[in-house]
Amino acid sequence: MLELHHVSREFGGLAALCQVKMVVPQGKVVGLIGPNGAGKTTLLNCISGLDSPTSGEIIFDGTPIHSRSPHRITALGVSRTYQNIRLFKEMTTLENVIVGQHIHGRSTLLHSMFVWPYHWREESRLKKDALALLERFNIGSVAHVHAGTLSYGDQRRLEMARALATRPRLVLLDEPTAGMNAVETHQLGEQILRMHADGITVVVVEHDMALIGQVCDEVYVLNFGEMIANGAPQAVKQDPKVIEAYLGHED
Amino acid sequence: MDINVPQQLVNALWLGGLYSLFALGYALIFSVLGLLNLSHSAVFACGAFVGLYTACGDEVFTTTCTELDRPIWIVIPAAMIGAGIVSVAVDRVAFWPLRKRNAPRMNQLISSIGAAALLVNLLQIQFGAAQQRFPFGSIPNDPVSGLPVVITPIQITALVIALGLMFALRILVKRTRLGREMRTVAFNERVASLLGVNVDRTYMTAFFIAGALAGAAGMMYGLAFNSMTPFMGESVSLKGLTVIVLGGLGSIEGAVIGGFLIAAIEVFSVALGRSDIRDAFVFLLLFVILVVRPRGLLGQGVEDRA
Amino acid sequence: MKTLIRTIVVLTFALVAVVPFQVQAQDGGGMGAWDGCPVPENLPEEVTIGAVFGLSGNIAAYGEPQKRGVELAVAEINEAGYLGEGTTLIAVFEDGGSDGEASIAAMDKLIAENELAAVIGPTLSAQAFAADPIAAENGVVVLGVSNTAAGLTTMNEDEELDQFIFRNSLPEANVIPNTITKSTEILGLERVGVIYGNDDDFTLSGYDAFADALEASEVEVVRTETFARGDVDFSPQLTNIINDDPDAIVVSALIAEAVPVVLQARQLGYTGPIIGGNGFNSPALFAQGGEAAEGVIVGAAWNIGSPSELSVTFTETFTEAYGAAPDQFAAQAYTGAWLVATAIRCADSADSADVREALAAIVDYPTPLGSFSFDETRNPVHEPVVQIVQEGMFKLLTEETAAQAFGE
Amino acid sequence: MRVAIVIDIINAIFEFIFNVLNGALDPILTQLAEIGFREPVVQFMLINAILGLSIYMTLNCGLFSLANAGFMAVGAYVSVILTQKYDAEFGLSLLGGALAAGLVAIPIGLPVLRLRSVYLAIATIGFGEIVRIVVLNVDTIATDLFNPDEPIELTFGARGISRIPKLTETAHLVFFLILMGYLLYRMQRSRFGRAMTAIRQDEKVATTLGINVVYYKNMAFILGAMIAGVAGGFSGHATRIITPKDYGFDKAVDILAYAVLGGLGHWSGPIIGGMALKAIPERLRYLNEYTGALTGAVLLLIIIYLPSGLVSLGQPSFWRRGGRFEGARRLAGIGVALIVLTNMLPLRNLGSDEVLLGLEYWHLWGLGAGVGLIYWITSRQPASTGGRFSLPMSAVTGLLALGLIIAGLIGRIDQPGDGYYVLVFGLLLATAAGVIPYAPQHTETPPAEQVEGSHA
Repeated sequence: MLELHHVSREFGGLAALCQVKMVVPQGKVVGLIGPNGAGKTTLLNCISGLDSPTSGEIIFDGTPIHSRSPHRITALGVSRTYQNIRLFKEMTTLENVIVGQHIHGRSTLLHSMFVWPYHWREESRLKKDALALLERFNIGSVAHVHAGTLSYGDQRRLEMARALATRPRLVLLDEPTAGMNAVETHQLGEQILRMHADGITVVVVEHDMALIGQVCDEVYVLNFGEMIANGAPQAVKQDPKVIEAYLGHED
Repeated sequence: MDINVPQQLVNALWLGGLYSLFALGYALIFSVLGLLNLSHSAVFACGAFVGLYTACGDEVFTTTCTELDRPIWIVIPAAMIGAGIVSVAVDRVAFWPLRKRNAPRMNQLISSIGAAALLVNLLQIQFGAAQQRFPFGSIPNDPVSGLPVVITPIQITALVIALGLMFALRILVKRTRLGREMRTVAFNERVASLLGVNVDRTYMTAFFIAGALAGAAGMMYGLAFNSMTPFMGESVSLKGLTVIVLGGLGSIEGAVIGGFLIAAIEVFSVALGRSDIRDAFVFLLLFVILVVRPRGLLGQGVEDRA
Repeated sequence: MKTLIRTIVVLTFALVAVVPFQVQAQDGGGMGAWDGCPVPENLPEEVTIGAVFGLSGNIAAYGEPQKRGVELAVAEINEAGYLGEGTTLIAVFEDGGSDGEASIAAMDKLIAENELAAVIGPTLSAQAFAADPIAAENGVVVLGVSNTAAGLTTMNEDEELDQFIFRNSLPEANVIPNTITKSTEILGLERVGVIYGNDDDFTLSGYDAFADALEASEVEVVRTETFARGDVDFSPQLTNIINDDPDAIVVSALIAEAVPVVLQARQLGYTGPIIGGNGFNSPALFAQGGEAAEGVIVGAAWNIGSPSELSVTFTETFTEAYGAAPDQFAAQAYTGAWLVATAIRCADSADSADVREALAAIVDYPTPLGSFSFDETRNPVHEPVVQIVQEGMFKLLTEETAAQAFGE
Repeated sequence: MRVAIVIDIINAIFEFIFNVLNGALDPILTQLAEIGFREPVVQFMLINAILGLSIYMTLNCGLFSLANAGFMAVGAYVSVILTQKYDAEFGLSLLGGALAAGLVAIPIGLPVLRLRSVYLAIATIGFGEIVRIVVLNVDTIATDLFNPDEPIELTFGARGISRIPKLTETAHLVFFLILMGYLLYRMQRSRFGRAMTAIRQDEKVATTLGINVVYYKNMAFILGAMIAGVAGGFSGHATRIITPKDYGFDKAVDILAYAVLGGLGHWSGPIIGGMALKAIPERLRYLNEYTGALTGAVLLLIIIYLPSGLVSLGQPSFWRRGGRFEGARRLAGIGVALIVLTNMLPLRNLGSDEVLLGLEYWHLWGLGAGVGLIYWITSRQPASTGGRFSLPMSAVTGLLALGLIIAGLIGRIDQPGDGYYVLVFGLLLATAAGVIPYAPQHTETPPAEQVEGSHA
């Protein structure tokens, strides 16, 4: 589904990513771990199009996407969340999700101006879908609250709901459990498994090994921009290179 | 139609000095606050009029001032200090309340316009809208003899002062503790205050220096062109903007180089016979620079600064 | 049919206007003692005239002297009882700002809130184009005292509306040909350089007039340069012009730019004549220009050094009242107020329609500007002057003064 | 033939609409005229409102563009030339102006909209100046280039185009404004508008949600340009003369001020801001040369005390946030500073018989007794102070102003922060107006007494 070939990203001579190779098979949940500053977020940025690799190829479903603009990548079926939550704080929870459905709407300015029946139908359809998504993440009760006022956990969940609103085939989750307690983390793990069950491929960047163990089929380990190991979660944990990379590290 | 190249070079050089002098303060405020301070041109006019009042006293209100009450070497520093104080007051009134609550830059731009309108109109109420000048002979104005080109002492003075202040400012920013503090504040206000920098005082100092530079520029304009009105800053304001964009927003050397470059473009578009679209060249350059290289000639990558 | 009616109306207007008021000043009558019309008897206690001048912003440099000119005239008129015993003339001022919108608002407000005999102003020609139709549509006479743009008094589609629009400011097109012929004659000009402000309607029409007059006088223009309003440095343009070694530099500028142009031309070593238009006609020229202004030739509608009794009295009283010498803006506004008052006196009515007719009938009226009449398109007719700056004063340009200035 | 019928029908419809509107507007205009806003002023206020909407279009998409004055110029010149030279119908000429402005916006927008914040602002300032210079010189340059027998006269340079027929009517403006208000109202609730809001709030997230940022930014820019073009057409046909200097840098910044002053929280903000910025100087007109200074001060005060613009006055959160008295105290700050200003500036020179805020000066002190009441009302039920009094409008404003002084003073005691602004304001003005000595040449006494007087 997603293949990265020799992807490098340099910032003014400093290599954030170096010849990264990665294969994410269709329908799997793949973990991406590594110490802070290993280049995990840069990698996600390159896949989602916010950043482009200095060299190498990123192929999604047979289509090279490393030089595409982000909105076109999203249209192909890639969606993501952010490590530091980036919601539209001045919009309501519901509106955040509806914005996420942008590519599935067709109504234009003229439609809405002349109150085309088509526009109403589309609006109510989008709203229904969005509410369903909110229910799925248990935040339906705060649908009409400004996103900026939501609790931290709800904001995290809303971000995932919004990512799913684009109806992606591949979801990139950037530390979805940061700042969550064990119970919340576990619930989130179940949400990820539900996505998996729906046939969505997931790449999840995490520090929480419990979650990785809970959801991932395969784990990649990134250290100083280089992919140092990959394999099943249990196997990777034993890998001496990984232990070395994490030496002295809490996780 | 041949061109008097040496004379036009002199024209360009000293006009460049004036533009740079005006743009220095503009650039300083931008580098520290990331703020376009459109009241800079009003402070500039204030400087000129503080100078005039120091030089002539109450006489300026009634008639044309005919002789200096105080020597010129007192008048210039007085204008600089006066403009500096005005500049700090503008900061306190127009920017500080907004900065305190992290208002959008756009609001600060508008409040700087409000401050400019207030200042310029106050000047008009006190001094009238008609043009004023420094007394004849405030500074020797006869061309330096024995040269193939016409160049007057005031032109040389303006150039020397512009370059001198530029070097002084450069040393201040790069070498001194104050300069370090300014750069830290410019980088990140919160980090600076965590590092023990008195952020507010740094802003005040920056505004004072910028104001003093504007005051010096105002004095040089007043002395050189003998035509001061409360509105004298208006036409320079946009030129100054072009200058700092060309040089690189917030870069001090950039402001100077930009100043000379803009002056050269203006003078030579006139010299080549297109004085009617002289300003079009300037703004076209501004436009192209922004599209091609938004950080200007010497600017660092401060793309996301506002 | 419509045209026919209109023609008849216009003709009637013209007839009515000319016949009963064809009066001229008597010999020896100064301003305030004009006995061409009897002392009016039917005027109310208060007669109001409006004035729209730019009093805020940088336009105040022109609007302020205009206001003073009108104030002075009104004070004199009341003191002399010019409108008859028990009748006071009141001038209501309204700030016309510096753009069309503000002048429209000012004119509209003035007319709505006052019963006006006439309006004086607005300051700029562009403002007049915007605001004068409002006065005309309301049947109020408007007298421009500083509008010099071409076609101002014939701006409306409807000629009847035009009948209400007057001006006493001699357009550049009347002043400049005279200036050029006279200075060519006296100084023997053959090649000149021209510099003008190309972003201002006043300086641009000045330039047009200069260009035409120079062509008519067969003077070669070796170089034409432009500047923008608010510019302070003119050395590049002047360097170009001086480099071509012209016999004279012709400048179309307002006083704010005129002074630096003159100063910088002299600084660059140019000693020949500099010729300017109405915009130069301000005491600021030699007050600010000092020695550099010597030898500057100014074609204008009014000469501050004019020996005429009215002009001398005006200059003296103005200087005494305001502590500064009047400029042309003040003189024309002062004259405007007197013209309006005269029309009110002659019409013996404060009704604007009557005032209009009386104003149109003014012929050979003695004013500080000279002997003054309106022509059939309500434009001023009087002799323009050509002056030269000498020893810090305006003097009339003659063979002698020219010889003194340029040592020929 | 068919086309003619369609045009007739359209004309009839419009005629009907404007008749209805005129009927509704008449009493309103009469009322407005009574409080000093006569029809021409109302028209310019409405044109400002349209301009406010045009900049709202771009700001709502996060674009800090100052190009609208330039587009206004394009619209004004094109539509005026259409009506004057080609006898086009007014509506068509407006459409032409809008299209021309939109067409110009396309090649400008594509390179420039990549820029952010201040860089975009400066680039668009450059664009505006280029437009102005082109309009100034297009005649001479075209004549030079094509060298025709007669000089080409299109824009008439600095002379401007004069003798424009006055076609703009208040009903037209109201109609267009309602139309645009409706458009924006619909837009905010549509896919299109949501995409723009998303871009303003977080461009990067918006793009990873599949929103084509470049497309929407350009659309916003073009739509803003077209609205500005229409405003230009309206203003040209209202002032009867257009000159290039009407559309310079000052105008560009003015338009931005409409949006900031009114507030961007709601589409009505720029409308209110635009109208206020015309109304405030008009209300202060009697101050003549002091109008400019006071308008500048009002602008500053609003920015400082009402950071989210005038619309925030209508939002409950403004009154609640920061305690019960916060909103009242902010207004109080404005009041105090205004009083300080008006006292220091004009009244000193104008004499005591002049009016202040529509109230005779001595009334102010006489009405001091009502102060406590007013403060009480403003602090508790701020929304209801409007039309309850049977006092004349001017008395209410005066009372409010006076109440606000006291409120401001109390506010200063409550919280030093607020009073500080006022103090600094006072100090600045004291330096400006007090230290620099009073200028005798500005005395406003009529010169009659002075002619023989001792004035030297």
